[in-house]
Amino acid sequence: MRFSGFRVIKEALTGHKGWKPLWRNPEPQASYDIVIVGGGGHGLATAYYLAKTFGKARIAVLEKGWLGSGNIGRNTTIIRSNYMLPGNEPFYEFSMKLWENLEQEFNFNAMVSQRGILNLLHTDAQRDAFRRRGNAMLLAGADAELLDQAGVRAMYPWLNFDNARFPIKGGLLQRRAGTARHDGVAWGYARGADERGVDLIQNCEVTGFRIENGRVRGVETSRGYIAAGKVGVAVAGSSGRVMEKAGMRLPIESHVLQAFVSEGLKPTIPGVITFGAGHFYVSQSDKGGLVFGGDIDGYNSYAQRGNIPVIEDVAEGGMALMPMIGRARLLRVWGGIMDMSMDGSPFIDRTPVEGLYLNAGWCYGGFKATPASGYSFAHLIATDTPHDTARAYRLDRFRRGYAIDEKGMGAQPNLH
Amino acid sequence: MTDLLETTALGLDGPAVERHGGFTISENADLALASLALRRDGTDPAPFGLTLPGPGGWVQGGGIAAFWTGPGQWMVEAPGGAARDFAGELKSACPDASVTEQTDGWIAFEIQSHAGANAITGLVEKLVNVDTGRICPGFATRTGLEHMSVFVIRRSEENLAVIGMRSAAGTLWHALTHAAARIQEGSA
Amino acid sequence: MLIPHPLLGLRDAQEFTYLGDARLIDRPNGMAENAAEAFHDYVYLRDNPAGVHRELWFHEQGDRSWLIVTRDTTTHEILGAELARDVALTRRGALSEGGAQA
Amino acid sequence: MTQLSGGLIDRGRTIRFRFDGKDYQGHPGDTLASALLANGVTLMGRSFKYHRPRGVFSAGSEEPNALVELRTGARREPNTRATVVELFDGLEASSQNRWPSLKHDFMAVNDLFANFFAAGFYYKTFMWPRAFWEKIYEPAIRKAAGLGSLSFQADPDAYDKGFLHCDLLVIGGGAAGLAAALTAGRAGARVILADEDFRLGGRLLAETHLLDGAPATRWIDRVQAELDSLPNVRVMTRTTVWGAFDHGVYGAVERVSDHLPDPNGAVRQTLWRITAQRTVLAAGATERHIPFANNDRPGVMLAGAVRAYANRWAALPDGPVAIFTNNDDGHRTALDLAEKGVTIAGVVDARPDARSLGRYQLFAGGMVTDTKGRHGLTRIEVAQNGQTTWLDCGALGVSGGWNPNVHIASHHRGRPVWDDGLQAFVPGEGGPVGLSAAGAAAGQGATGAALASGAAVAQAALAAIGVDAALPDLPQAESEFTAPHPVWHVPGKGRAWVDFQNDVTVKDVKLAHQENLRPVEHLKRWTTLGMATDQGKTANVTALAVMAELTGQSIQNTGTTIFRPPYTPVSMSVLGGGDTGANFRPRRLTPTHKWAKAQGAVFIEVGQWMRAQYFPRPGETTWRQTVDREVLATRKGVGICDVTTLGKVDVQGADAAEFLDRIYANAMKSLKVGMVRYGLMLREDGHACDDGTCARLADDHYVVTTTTAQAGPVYRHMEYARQCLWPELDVQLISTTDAWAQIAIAGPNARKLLERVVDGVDLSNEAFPIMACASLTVCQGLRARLFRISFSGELAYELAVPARYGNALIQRLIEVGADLGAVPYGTEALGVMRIERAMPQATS
Repeated sequence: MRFSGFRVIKEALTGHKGWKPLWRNPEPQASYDIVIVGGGGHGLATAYYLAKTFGKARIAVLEKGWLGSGNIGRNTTIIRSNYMLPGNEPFYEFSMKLWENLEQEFNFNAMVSQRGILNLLHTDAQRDAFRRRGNAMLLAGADAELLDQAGVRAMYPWLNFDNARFPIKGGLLQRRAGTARHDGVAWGYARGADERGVDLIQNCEVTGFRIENGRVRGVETSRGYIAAGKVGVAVAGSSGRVMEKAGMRLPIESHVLQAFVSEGLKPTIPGVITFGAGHFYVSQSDKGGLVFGGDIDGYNSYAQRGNIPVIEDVAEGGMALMPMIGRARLLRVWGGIMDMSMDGSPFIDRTPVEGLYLNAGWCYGGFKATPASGYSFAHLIATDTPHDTARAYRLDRFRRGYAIDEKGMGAQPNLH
Repeated sequence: MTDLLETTALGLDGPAVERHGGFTISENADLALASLALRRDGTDPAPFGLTLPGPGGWVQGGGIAAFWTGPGQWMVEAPGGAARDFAGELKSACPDASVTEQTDGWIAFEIQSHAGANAITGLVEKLVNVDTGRICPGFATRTGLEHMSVFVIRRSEENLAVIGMRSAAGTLWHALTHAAARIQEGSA
Repeated sequence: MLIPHPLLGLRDAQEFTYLGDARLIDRPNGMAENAAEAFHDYVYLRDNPAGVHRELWFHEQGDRSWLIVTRDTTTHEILGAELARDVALTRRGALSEGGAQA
Repeated sequence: MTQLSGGLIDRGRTIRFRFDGKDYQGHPGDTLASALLANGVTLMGRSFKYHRPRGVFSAGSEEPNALVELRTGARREPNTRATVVELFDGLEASSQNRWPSLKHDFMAVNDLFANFFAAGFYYKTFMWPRAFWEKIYEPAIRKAAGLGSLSFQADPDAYDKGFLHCDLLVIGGGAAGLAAALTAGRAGARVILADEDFRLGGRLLAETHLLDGAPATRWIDRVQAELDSLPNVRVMTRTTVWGAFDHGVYGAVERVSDHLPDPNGAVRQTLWRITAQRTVLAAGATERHIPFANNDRPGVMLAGAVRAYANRWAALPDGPVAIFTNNDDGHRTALDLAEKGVTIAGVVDARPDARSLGRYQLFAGGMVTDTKGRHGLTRIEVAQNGQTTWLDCGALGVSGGWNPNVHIASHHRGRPVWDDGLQAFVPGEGGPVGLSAAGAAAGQGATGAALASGAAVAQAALAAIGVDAALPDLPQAESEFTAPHPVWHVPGKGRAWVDFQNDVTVKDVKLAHQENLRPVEHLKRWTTLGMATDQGKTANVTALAVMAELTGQSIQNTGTTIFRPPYTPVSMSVLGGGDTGANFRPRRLTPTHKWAKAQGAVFIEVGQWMRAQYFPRPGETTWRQTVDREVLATRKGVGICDVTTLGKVDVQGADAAEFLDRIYANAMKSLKVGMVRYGLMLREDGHACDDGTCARLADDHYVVTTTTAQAGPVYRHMEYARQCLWPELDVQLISTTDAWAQIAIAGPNARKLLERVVDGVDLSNEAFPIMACASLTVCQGLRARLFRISFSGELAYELAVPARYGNALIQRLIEVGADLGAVPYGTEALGVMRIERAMPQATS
């Protein structure tokens, strides 16, 4: 069913009787050509592009809970391509370009909104670093502008400029960055995949892999064995758990990241602002809630909840940056599990097991990568060659000395 | 005796003393500090006859005091000894131990309550996450306070010392005076 | 979170800095034949279990002790904490008795 | 308006307040909502999506409708529940999400097009042309959405935070909570009793039950007096425990002066982090409603709220009151109201076998099927045995049963379990360790049961931590709880609201089912159910029961969405604590800061430190001019720079040399006493992570320096190496960064200058060569350390003295070096000189 304003009007006038399920609830078949483990954003996008772009059929997505129940349903909705390193920036810019046409392509309004992201800077050293990063972005075909203090003031006059511990001296602005409605992205991909015959199977947990002679044959699930020609794993925070079943140790730690939303407010913050010195970033959703976050809690966790020091730390950062939000109230805090890699960058790669592919290590930045991640993973699974922009995301890069370390923190996952 | 003049940790010519709420907070600029750490085969030292305390403890006697700072490690205080080479004296007294001058590494703020012991408890609750039930006279610990690392010592029912990094003295002074003033305002 | 410090009792986890997998105390011998391989695994592959995890915490805003804390990563329940130095010494002792340490 | 006798308000005093520009009067004990009701105001707000007129729905923090902007100017506080605002003199509030006025709201036009705005409609349209989303559609949606607005001014009030520790935390001061606190308090345990209301008693305050034959307030007052007298008990009213965290840590907010016209500089709210060995959750229960067509008119309220307004605040909407219920509790409202002389229009009881408990008209097996009244309820339609009747009434109390407040018990992703007997979710497994629920929160809603459960649960909790507690003597209470007969909504054509604030109707739930968004999380996200400021406290269970009906699944299997903190919204100001300005984070000053400031230095942030970046002189218009001068002066004469911020670690012990040999990439064992060596540290992955110098003061004593930024991490790593990697080595570490003021003296005249301050030490090249170090005295006896090291390639030294003398020393050096061309230089000139000499730059 094609969605349109006309269709909305027609259904409104006829009692909404014509709306069809967004996707089917198929029973799992005995075998598929390709099984994607994980019905989150990346898994659904992978299935979508496999079917749409790479012409693959007989695909299933296996989701242990409900579609979109992972980090795609629990993030701060930011999309951007403001990275510095050559291993990263072309990939994220590719993602940005996919975002820009996403909704028209899959006929679902995911509310992609290019309202701009502003990274604030406070010192000369930071200005130098941002200038360098901006140049790297421009070289990769992205957009970047370095603002001085007056430029920041013109955009956000109510930031704390005058009595600040970290006075704002400027910022790096990417106008094409912004936000998207996270659930909408999952649903759009799910619907698009379902329309192209992909079986989206919910409440189906993968409990093991059947591997024979170094080649994957299928997956054991809570709903029985499913044979598969190829298996792609895209389970974000569960990567460690799932890949352990395939006998793999990953250069990944699982950490909890908390995110926050305020009560709904009339328009307050037009774009996305990040305040690195205060461990705080914020945007406002279309419903009016201020959506914000900060650092990860910093200890390994699969518990999907965090603790109070980070809540205070983030709120302190917010109040220091924009004291006018003081009378707004925090409505909800949630915690998701991040697969923090050893260099802060992801993996889209084959594994030592033939036919088994891995998409993981997105740290807390996986949402913005969703389209490119899905596309690149589909490319890899379909053609057995990496997509051009994702060539660097190899599992063996540490062994080869090719870490992609944007923050320069080394092998300490909780610092990325 | 040097002819250079001292500057206090707060950047003043003399120690700050202010009353906030029911408390007097004063900068203890004369306090000499030296750390003392056991060596592998060293004997348990008793500097100047003082038996050193265990974890969480602070003791005084013979004109000095000491508190536990870590396994096999203490900070020894000599009130009024800042101008002397107290670390040198301590090393002579405990030749088997590692001694390091710490006098100017820290700044001690002494807080005296004029409203009894409960006021100290009320202040501690606003400053550090340590069970006030444990902060009895003779208690000392290192903990976090407003993103700083400090030692908190209950010197007596009505006296508390907060010892922080000298370089952050201004921030610590602000935090202490602010909290103290609010205790009064809140109970007024 | 509260960390049960073996010497100081329950302490606010905020006083600590987290390092991770306690296997990091078993640093490979840099002079060994397979040192490169061993260091790759040591540096980049950590235990990441969903369940009981032994991990290193540094009491940075406290007594400067490194602790090995045993914690369930699915519930955050803490099952115990030891001074890392004690653990390391015990392992050293065990190793040298076995004569394995070069 | 209907004003009643009695109530817990002090009629002896009058409080003036203002709502939407109009003046009203109320009394101490009133909330804004009760005072508005007493003044005949029933229209209090507008809904989120359709801008439907709405009145107060509840009498507590679960309120979805009566949201106002409280106060004015910089203190304006949007989305404030009128039901929990304690009335104060001069209070000003305005309605929100309406234009131009609450009565005449232009955006109410949305309601006419409600059919177009069904669940999820915006995912299906607004996609063409692409550029219109950001330019046209989204701004319009954003403007219409949201509720209240911020003032865009900084919050002027003061906030505080603190830490409390106790044996037993009791959350909620109603019957169960008071009994629990009394049990624990008498046993000598350290108890904190926290309640969100300004008066203890919880639901007892809203009821007419007798305890031991007397009004409940008499027992409450007696218990409160006893608790107040116990030094081991801390009673905290106006305090909401909003979240459970690991290991018995709870977040709570105390509204210290929110009930005052002006805090007058005192703290407005305090954030408490409470560490409790054990916790009793006695948070009560929240009534649920039964959706029927047009059930959202002002005047349609929860039956328990109607009773609360009548009993506690002596106020009701105008006109007769009707009740729609599926349980006995609805009848209690009718009984209490009738007792107060209120006309009961009728009690509609969905149970076919319902029996009347008093003298009012009963519609057994009846349903309310429609309502009338644009800005306030005037009539309801009742269907019974296939016939419909219209009843005139000004208020309708709806009771669909009570949901235990399981939120905090579910904050650790513990899933509540469905109890078929109670027809409610009760706390399940996996909740916070050490927390147990009591009273209505555990499904023990009858007063007698709540009292007994509070005491018993507290007793058990204390036993687990080794405290013996006796059960206290508890008052006799009437028993009044009956489980509801499950009726989740009234079938019909009209729109029946489930979630009032976000305008989610039964039809929206059905549409979500039709479009296969059936898992409860999909239902929530597709329809926005439970995502409003009340987090669906009165809506969620009802909606999921409707979904269960549609899917044929059980309610247990349908499940709830995840409960997450905070229980009720918490102000950003109080979470952000006190210092948000210049003291937001610690600032570290160098020992020469005072002097540098007096010289007009420009400072730069390096980590937490403020360092002098350069020292402009009159006539210099750019930083470049200044830095060039500083560099040239240093190269020509002598430059002086404070380098205190470099980290310093004192390393001692028999194995200090061996230890440092292992810590650095280069050898340190071979370093001779009295000499310094440059050292490089590597991370385990081989990257350089820090550099500095290592000075050997004695065989068993070194001082090493680190970069400014890495001082903390390097020290941490050294302790790690000492304790974890090589525990067998005899080595002791301590940071001395702050202890010594360290001044770099660089340039051809450096030695000459030093000779003027050092006490009788031969500094000749032979006696004190490059990389030499020594302990000595300066300025007549001041102990000092001298290092002949250079980071700018010049003849250079670093001189360290106890930090308190740093300011005087730098002043002295400049003074006595005047004829040698002594100038201060900052970090910028330092950087220039390092680069010019190709010296390694500190890693960042």
